[in-house]
Amino acid sequence: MKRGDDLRKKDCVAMILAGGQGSRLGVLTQKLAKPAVPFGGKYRIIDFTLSNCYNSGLDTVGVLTQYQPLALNTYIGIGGSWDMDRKNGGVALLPPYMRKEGGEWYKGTANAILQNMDFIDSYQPNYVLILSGDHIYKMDYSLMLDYHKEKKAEATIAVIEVPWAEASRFGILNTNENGKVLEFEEKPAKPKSNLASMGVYIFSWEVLKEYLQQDEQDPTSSNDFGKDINPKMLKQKQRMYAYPFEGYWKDVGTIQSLWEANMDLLDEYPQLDLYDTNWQIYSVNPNQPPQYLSATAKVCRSLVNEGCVIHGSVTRSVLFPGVYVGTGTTIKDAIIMPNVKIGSDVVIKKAIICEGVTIADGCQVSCQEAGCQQCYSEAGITVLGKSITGTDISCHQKVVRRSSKEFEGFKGIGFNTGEILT
Amino acid sequence: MKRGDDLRKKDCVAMILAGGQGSRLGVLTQKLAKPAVPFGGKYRIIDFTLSNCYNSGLDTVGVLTQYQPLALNTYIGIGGSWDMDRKNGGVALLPPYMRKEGGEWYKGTANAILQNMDFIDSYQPNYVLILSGDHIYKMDYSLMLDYHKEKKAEATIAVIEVPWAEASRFGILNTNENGKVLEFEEKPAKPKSNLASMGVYIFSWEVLKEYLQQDEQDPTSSNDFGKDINPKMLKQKQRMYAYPFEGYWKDVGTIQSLWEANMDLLDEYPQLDLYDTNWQIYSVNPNQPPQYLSATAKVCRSLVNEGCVIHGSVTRSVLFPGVYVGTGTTIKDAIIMPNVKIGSDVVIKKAIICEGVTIADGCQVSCQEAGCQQCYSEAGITVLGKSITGTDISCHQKVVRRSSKEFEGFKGIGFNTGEILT
Amino acid sequence: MKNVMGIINLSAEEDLLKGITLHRPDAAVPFAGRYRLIDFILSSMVNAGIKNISIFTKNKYRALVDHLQSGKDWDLDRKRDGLFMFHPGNLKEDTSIYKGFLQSLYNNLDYIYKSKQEYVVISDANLVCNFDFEQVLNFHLKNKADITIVYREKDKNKEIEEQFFNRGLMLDLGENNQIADMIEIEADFSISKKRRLFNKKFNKRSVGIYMMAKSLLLDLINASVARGYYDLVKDGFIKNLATLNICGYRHQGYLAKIDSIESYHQHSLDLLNQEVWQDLFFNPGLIYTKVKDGPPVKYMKNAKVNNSLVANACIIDGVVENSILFRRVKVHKGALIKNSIIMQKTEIEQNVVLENVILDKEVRITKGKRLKGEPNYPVVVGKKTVI
Amino acid sequence: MKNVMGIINLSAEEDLLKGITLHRPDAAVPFAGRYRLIDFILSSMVNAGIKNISIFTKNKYRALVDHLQSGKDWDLDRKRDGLFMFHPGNLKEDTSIYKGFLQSLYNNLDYIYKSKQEYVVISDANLVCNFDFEQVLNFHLKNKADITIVYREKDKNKEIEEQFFNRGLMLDLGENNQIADMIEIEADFSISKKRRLFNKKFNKRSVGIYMMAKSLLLDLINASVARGYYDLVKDGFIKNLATLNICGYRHQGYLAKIDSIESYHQHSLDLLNQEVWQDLFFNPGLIYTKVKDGPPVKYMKNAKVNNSLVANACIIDGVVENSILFRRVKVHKGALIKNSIIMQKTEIEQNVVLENVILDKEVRITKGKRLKGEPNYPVVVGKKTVI
Repeated sequence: MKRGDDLRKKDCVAMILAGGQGSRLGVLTQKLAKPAVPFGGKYRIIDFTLSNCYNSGLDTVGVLTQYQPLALNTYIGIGGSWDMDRKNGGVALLPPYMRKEGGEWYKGTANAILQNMDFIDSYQPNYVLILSGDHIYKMDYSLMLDYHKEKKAEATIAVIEVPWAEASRFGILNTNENGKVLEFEEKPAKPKSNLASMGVYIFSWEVLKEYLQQDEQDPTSSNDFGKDINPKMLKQKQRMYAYPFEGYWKDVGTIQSLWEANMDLLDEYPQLDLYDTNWQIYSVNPNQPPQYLSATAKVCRSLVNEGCVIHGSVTRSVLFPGVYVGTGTTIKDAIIMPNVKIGSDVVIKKAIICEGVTIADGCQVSCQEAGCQQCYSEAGITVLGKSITGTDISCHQKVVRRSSKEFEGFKGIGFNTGEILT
Repeated sequence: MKRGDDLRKKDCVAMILAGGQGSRLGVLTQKLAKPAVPFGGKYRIIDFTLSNCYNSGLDTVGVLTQYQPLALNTYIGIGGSWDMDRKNGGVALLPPYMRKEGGEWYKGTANAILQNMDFIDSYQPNYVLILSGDHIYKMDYSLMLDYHKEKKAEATIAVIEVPWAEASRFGILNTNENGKVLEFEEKPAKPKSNLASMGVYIFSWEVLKEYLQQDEQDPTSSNDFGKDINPKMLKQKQRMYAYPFEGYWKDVGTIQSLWEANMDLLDEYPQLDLYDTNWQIYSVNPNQPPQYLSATAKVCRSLVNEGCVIHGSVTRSVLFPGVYVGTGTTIKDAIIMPNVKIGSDVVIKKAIICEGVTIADGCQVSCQEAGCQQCYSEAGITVLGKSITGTDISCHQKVVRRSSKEFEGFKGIGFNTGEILT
Repeated sequence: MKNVMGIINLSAEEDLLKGITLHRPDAAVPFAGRYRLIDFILSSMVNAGIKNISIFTKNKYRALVDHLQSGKDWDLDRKRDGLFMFHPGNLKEDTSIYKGFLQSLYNNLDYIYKSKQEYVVISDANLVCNFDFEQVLNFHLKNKADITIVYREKDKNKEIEEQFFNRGLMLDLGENNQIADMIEIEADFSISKKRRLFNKKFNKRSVGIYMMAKSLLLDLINASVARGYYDLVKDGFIKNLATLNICGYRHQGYLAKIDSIESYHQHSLDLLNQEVWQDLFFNPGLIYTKVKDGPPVKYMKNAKVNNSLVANACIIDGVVENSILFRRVKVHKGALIKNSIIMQKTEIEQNVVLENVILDKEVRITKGKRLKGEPNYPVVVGKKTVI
Repeated sequence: MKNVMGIINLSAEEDLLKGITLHRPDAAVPFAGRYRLIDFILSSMVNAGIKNISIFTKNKYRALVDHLQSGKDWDLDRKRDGLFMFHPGNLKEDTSIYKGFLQSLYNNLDYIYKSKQEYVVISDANLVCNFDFEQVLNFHLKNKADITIVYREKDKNKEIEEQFFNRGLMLDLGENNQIADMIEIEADFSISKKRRLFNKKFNKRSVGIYMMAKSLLLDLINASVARGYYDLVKDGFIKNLATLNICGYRHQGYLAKIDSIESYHQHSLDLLNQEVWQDLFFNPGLIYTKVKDGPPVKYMKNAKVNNSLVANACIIDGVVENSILFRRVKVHKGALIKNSIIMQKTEIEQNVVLENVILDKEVRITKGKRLKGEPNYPVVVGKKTVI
């Protein structure tokens, strides 16, 4: 019965940390876990990590959830969209839970893994891959695993070269010429290297287990991989290597970086190619008819998804499914999330419009006052989380003044008023 | 766009309370939520409630989990086994979660529903059906919903006639001749009626919402339907009706009732018919070959599932998939859970043997000492949660003495030693 | 509509869409950027709550099997009922000759018998519409009809309408919605004869949707097949006109019957009317199809797209007008596409000019080439052609 | 085995199991209580990690399509690769005549070309075994074989073994596992001729599993079809024996080739040996089949079941010996069943006596009836018969 019994054994199990609140994304994550935030006209952020797993041949993935998981749970289900609805393995959603001794929330990234040791152990893996659910990149984890094995490492950390000028904003790893990690520096003032940790780790499971249990006993620990586990392992002379990754990689933890990552896709030849069928990014596919561009539409340098109807002008913007854009409307440098309905003669510049918002005719979304705290995010990006349907539009609503044109109220053809989000 | 937009609207949403620890089931629920406990040779307890939903035409079901949910999550997945992997609706697993304001565990049955109001609201239902995940019965909820509508009730509680002698063990409802509820009595010493609440409620959602919110403000409340919500509604003169149910119904919250409910299936014409294809109980189907009864086997008045190999004698017992019974072994009045391996010349009487346990040759599982606290449950049922492989068998291990025969250690044909469960 | 079963009939197909149906039945012809023809009637049935749907094919059904698979994308992968496909001649030996729709039904009589629904709706597969079957059932019950036939009345004078009313089953409607007489207009009737019949009284055309009690259908099948008759309309309906109460239900929303290359081309371009788009795809329900992974459409610097439908994963750097682009079409800089239908994975290189053309899947038009047809005679280019 | 694609060949089927294959191909014949024959080889491929599997059918494939559906129960419902079925004559017009396996492969050459795997394993469908394909691949690579043919050697003297070695492709194994010669023994050879061939040198029988590089298969297909040859073994292998390195791999575990009613009956009863049961169902992997909902078996007061296999949802109140009961069989009080195979949903009423019989699905044997066959000539009762 050798293989019959061994069926559940897996060489490597991936664990995706998807429980973070993502508070720096403000209204975007008010009712939504960060990994579930829409991205790139079609995807949710976690699609990239899940697709990387599938494309890397990993078929056993735990997703650790905690904050507002409903949308994420519904979205991921049993992983069919990423071909992970497998008999043996597949995707498991892992919320915190009650035990006989009571229950506790995930205290940190390391504690979240600790609380799910039983799950990992049931696959008797040799290795565990720890991933974040909020990075945009394409990476073949199987190559990193090969590297980990080849180096006979206990821990391997994926690193990317960042510009020297920015290195002080990252966790920096100093290595010897073989890639062996000698030192960690968290946001060093004077970085000795420009190799930044990507938050992608491979551990030999037996070794990691020990450290997790040790760490749990330490009352001063914040139970975090970057802050506690990895430094402790390094201190105790475990074999730790840096795996150099080349390619596009972006942490989309802030409004600005999220906006930038979307805009990056609009380059003529973007570094992250969504159209490459050899490393496809999978997602739940909406069921919408093809988009309709009317005789008055003008769309360029943009991504537009199915179900959109466009009468106006759209430049350097990303439109998710089911967006309606009225005649005379101008949209530039904007991200318009699913089912947003935009009336006629609206002006939108450098903004993120949240799912289901309705914008009445003649409104202007782009605050003119640079100092306005309500409308301006750090990066000068307006985030609109609420419909504009009335006449009482003020900065306080995170929305920006109407044009001088008479307000008429939005009447889309057959569209109902979107739900109010804020 | 009338129907296109209304797609998510549902007349009635079912919510199954599946978060209870079930501590009275002892070792059976140590690593398992009560609704996930195996039942009837094939099923898990929650299969009955889920199958009732499907057979009643309800396709939108929330399952509220909290205690040890991993097995339940893996088991239910997106509900394919109950044909509920639907595009619109289907099964959603609802663990407690963190919000912007922080998170809290489910404090009581009513609080669990309150915390998932957003989920229910997303279907804009007229009615909500509240169910328990730990009752064994077949019931057409659509008839109860018809009754609720017909009576124009705000709340309807399913009741079953219990023997007068036992009525004082239940929550009893006193009604007028039309079925209108006049009074609740929790375990009354002198019951005025023998109508016991089955823990199955239908509420008009808008009304329930108000009461849930009210109840949450009350610091003295235990946030429970039976203790708080229903009495409050009755006090405030909401229209509340009792829906009389006839048929088999059993709460399997104790070792004794669980054992009894299993034994009930072995009657020649059991009240609960598993073979009726008009109201089938669905479950996740194991993949095991047909059972093999050898030349020495003797099996009667029993339920035996696929993958079993039987050389011994089995009477009035329930055997789950993958059980091995050696030659010369006698099993009577027992429940043998999946993948239990039983050696030769073993005697098992009135016992529940937990999943994966191995019992060595010549052991006897049935304590002779009636007063022995370790081995006897309240009802004289031995629950064996741990393999017997060594020679140091004592009462302390919840296992009972070996026969006088020389101990030989169990060697099944090609079977590995089962995992130790404690 | 739990009490109704649906049957989709592909037997009438006669390769009317030559050129784009070489490898597929009409029902599997790509339409509207991401659909196949059968999606419309199948989704309409699903949206009406019909849960038991069978498809009776005639030939070349592999494309259809690939498209529908388990029916999951239409929510028809069910433990009870669901989607069934019946192919001719695979039940016993594959030597049997295809005799007609009633023979196919007869071969699978056990399925029809076992189905628990009381009513059955039978539909052709080549209808582009978002059809409300509930209204037909209500009409059927209210009129106590034995059979209800859905028809359209001529209401516009477009050329394409003319064609539509020049063939098929034409009805003469009497009082109380009852059909007084009907006649099948064959292709070889002279135009003057067709006109005469139309002007006289046969001025309503059946769209190919019929509703009746399942028991009646079983009677019609058994009675006809026993006599060696295999045509539902001629043998089942027309011969029983005297004894059955056959009613006509008028369909008023958008409906196109795709039965020629010209009607395919014209009705595709119908969708560029936003009202038709809205009606067809959202009202009363959504149209489902096999989902495919693919990124959004990318509009490049030089893109200029007007009055067009574009499906996902296209990359466009050229000019597109009054056209329909299926998934993964690439339009390079300087290319101009007008009044055309461009199917999946086609590549249009720089400075190509296309007008009134239909390109099948995976075609490649190399730099600078020009193709031009007429609206009533579009140029059709077969699958995988390189020009 | 990510680098291997699997092809299951149903073309050789010749209705050897008359009586239980009227409505199904051999591959879809029920076996071992809850399986169909094809489950064994299909599961073996899946367990070896083969993810791209195609099935080339010949006729009557509806039962097979119903059984396999999307391949979900074998974990083959995949976004990339997965399960493919190719039926004869549905690609172009359905008038084409079935010419042979190579023709079927040739008709679907694009699928084989497009598949990304480097090696291909081809297997017949009527093999009952839990086959370890990884060992064959290792053997193939180690021996630098062009083609590897899996064979069995005669190792027992049972009657059934005799039959097994009296037909099919017989091999003469030379040095270094290389096949020196092979011959297809036809049914019409005289017994003495068969014996002579066997005793001489052709004493190993191919079980019908072949491994080779995909590129070689493509060459063999193209070369043969171009010359009008359509048989893989005769035209592809035997004719190229001189130029190719064809090796023989000896299979040693349990393997039964079901090619007659007697072998079906006998090999079914093989499973009553617990060692065979254990080997076949667990080693090296599990055998998958279409899952069905059903309660456990219920043994009533008078049940006495010995040396038998019983599938779920049976209700037994009678005596059963040396038999195999499929799902949902009911055995009433006083009934006696011996050495028999009782398929799904069959009902055996009171005081019935059955010995050496095979009852197809949904048969009903009424009170007190008796049926008796011989071990080498079992009585076969067709589907839905009432006796």
